[in-house]
Amino acid sequence: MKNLIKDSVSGFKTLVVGMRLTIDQFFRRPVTVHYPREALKMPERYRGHIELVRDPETGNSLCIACKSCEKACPSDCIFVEGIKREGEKRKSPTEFSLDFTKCSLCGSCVEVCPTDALRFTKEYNLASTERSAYLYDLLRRLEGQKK
Amino acid sequence: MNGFIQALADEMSRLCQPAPATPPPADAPAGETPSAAAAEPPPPCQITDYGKRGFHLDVTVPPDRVVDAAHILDARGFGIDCVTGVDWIASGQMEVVYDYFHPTAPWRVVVRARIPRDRAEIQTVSHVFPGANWHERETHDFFDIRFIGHPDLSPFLLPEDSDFHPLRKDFTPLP
Amino acid sequence: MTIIEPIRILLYVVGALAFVGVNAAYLVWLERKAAGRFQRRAGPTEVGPAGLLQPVADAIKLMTKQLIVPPGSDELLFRVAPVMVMAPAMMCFATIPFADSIAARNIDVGLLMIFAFGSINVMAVMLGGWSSRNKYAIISAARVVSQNVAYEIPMLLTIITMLMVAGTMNLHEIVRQQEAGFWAWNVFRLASNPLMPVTFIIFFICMLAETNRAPFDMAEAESELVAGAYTEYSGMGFGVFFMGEYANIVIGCAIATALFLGGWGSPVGALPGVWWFLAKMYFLIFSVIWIRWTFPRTQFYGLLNLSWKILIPVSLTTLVLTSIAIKIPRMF
Amino acid sequence: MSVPPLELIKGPDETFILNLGPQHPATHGVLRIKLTMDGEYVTRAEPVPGYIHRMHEKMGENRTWNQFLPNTSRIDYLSAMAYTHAFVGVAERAAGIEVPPRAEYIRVITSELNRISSHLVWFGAFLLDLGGFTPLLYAFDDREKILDLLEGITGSRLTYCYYRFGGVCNDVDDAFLRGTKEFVAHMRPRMKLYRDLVTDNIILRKRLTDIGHISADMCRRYGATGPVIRGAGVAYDTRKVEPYSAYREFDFDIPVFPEADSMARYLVRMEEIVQSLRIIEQAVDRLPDGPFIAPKMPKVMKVPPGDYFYATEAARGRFAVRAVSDGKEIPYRLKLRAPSFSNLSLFEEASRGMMLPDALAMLGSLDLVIPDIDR
Repeated sequence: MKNLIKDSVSGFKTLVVGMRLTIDQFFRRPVTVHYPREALKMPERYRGHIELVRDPETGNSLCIACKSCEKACPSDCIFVEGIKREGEKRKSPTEFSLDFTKCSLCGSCVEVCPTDALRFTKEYNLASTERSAYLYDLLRRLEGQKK
Repeated sequence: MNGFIQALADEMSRLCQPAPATPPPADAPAGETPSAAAAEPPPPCQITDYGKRGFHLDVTVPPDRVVDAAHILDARGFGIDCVTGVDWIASGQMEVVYDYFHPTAPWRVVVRARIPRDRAEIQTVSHVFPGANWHERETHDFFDIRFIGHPDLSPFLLPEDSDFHPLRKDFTPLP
Repeated sequence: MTIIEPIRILLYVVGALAFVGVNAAYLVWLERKAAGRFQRRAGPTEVGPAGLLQPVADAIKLMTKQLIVPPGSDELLFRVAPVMVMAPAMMCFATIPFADSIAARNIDVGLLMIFAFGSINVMAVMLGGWSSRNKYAIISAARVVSQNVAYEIPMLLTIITMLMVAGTMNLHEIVRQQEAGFWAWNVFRLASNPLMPVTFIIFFICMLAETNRAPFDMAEAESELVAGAYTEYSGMGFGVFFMGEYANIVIGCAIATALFLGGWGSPVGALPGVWWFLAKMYFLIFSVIWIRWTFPRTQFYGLLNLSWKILIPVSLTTLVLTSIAIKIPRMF
Repeated sequence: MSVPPLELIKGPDETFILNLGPQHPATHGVLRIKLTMDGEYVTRAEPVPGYIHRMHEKMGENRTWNQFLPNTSRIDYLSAMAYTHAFVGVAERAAGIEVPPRAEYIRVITSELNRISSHLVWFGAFLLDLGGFTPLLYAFDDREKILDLLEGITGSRLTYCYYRFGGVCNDVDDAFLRGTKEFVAHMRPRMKLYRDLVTDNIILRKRLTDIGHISADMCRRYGATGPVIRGAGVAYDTRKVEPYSAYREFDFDIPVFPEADSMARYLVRMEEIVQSLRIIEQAVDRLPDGPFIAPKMPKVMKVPPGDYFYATEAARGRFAVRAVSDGKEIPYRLKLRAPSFSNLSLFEEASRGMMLPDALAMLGSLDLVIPDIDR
């Protein structure tokens, strides 16, 4: 009997403590960010889909079409084709496409690249109703950035 | 440190001793190049280097002794970690691997048994370790190893109507 | 008089309907906003300023949804059940004294009427759950009945205590006795019962349990029973249940205000009026929301244990104490 | 429309079958439990997993050691670090790769941060099971800080894929170390908040105490590990019994509660957060300099023939990889020993005769991640 009363009273006290804590939080500022109105900055190493890096001197891609990334990719989402143009020491890509629907953003391609010709973008708010929207032609993307 | 595991190794090696007509690997095609791991027959019961392999005792028992091995380990306070299979298609064998752990000591024991691949049957240990029930069901799913005496071998992780066994090396997925 | 009276009643009916509707809608808004703040979120912000039009959007959404009657269910009961939650709740508003002159009917047995109608709610939820032909709903229905039966007892015991203190069932009369100031409120009337605050807390807990609010929301218990008795209800069927639930909360808090917190009387004795009533009532409603967003749900037998082992003995004690406190002075 | 007569829905002897899931709020994903109920009492509970089975083990036999790395984060998405750790660990053990101490320390820090974030998710989700909504958001607020930290160094918020054979893929920066220290300082008072708001709460205690007994022997027979076995009074933690990585060098305790009920498992996890904070603090303070990945790692990993085993302590228990290699670039066989799988397998025995809400509270206290069970 005595225990029951003691338990009830101490139990009731824990409830009061709980309510005090939540009302304390009630009067503080919300911690959430209102996403479409304000957005956080993506960190430096954020892994969006990959893109080609431009050679600062020539303005072309650094890619030498060695296909290391194609081989390293666990999900077969990269397709590279290249030729050796006349007057150039190394091969250059004629096609570099990424099937982003299959990509798991593991970064194997970026790591394996011998010329550091690949990097991650910071794009995260991609949405489309069609798969074809995620078949990226990275060479054309690079061209587009040049302009 | 090694007293306990040595005693266990002695007891386990007694299990391996009789070796009643070791599983007939006769039907393994002679011309096939045996893969490296399957080629060298390991000693049936050996204390292994933990740092190199990740377990302390590696026991290969005849397939009809896995239940005895489970009883010995149960009596010594081991728990079941997992049961799985390995398909040695080159030698026509299926290996059933039982991993045991000890909840109060850092011992880890592996018990293996090899059974013929085309008649993959082995006694269940699920009545000794109920935890083996699900693992054996999963192994049956993936390897088509039949566990004799298992209460329910219906597909577990695979779809309920599946009749394929994806981890067999000769499994070809539908196009 | 004879002409005016029906019009007056009609106005009150419309007023009560509007009050319940607006309250249900905006209590949802308040609940969501408060829940957001309790959880350090912003709550609804997008629809209208500070999300104020959110309830309108919700209502439109609910109304445009198809009403699905599950096959094999008892269709009549299934459709009647939401109405049976809503209608008695509306009836209860007839006698709630918002202010001295604002009440549809000043009934002498007002309190009795409210509890008579209030207990129909249980049956409605039970029928809704039973007629849905859903196992979760049936479990929920069984829970609702045992929970409400268990909590009706301590609640009525506290009501009897209050009746003994007040000596009347007329809610106006009860409020008028407390008009002097907060020291005259029933909750602080320690002279007639030293355990009066406890009585108030018991009443409040029982009110939470009767209205199926957290932490006693066994009937809905979404992590166990999906949506409990309301699992199969879609669109406005669910919406009406929802409105009924909020209406019941409003009634419960209104009664608590009238019985314990001095109704429309001001705490210092000056400037009585409807605003005091509303302020007290909404403070209680806010507390209900506050409790919901603080505590986990109780276990079902824990709930019954609380009722039978703690609340009923304690409310019986207060009843005995009160009767002693009332009887003894009269003996001399 | 034809409706089956009620007798078909009702089982024999007054029991009825309740299909809990595959979509049910309490099963945290697509787990289905076939409950045979007698009123509100569970007479038999048969979990039916496999709804998101992806056959990671087969994938492992089809791709190189390196290519399997991203998969390891996706088995138990809440404690991805420990899973990747076991996989890189088994290859390192087999190939005899010496991991530089800095990399080991970074692995410990990130693994422990990941453990805390996983426990926080469990904490919130468990409270949701019990009908308390607010702690979830507080827990997620704290978890967000961890995710931000880990995103800063790994570039990813959930499926990190941060460890590589021989080390980690990126070095940590000062911002991360500073942020980690700040987080530790921030988290300690938060633990007090959780204790006052949740742990001490009478409603929670009434709901969890003496509910869902899982004895130490049952854990052993079923192979249940992690907080489940520690909540049964056995101090079994892979970090202590089979110390891997750099765990030998830190001073931390294994929280053990002998009551073996849901509350014990709850308390174990809450105390583990505190211990993880201790480990993180020590590791950040003593972080050695040096390379973050072993030098001269081959581009394509090859593992000498044989079979190897490596276990790590994930948030839910011991995760282990058994790898069989035939010396090629592609593993011959990968067995992933998932803790949730074993932890769930005892549910059938442990839940017998419980009331539905209690059974669900126990299910929550097992801390299941369904992809981990289904693999």
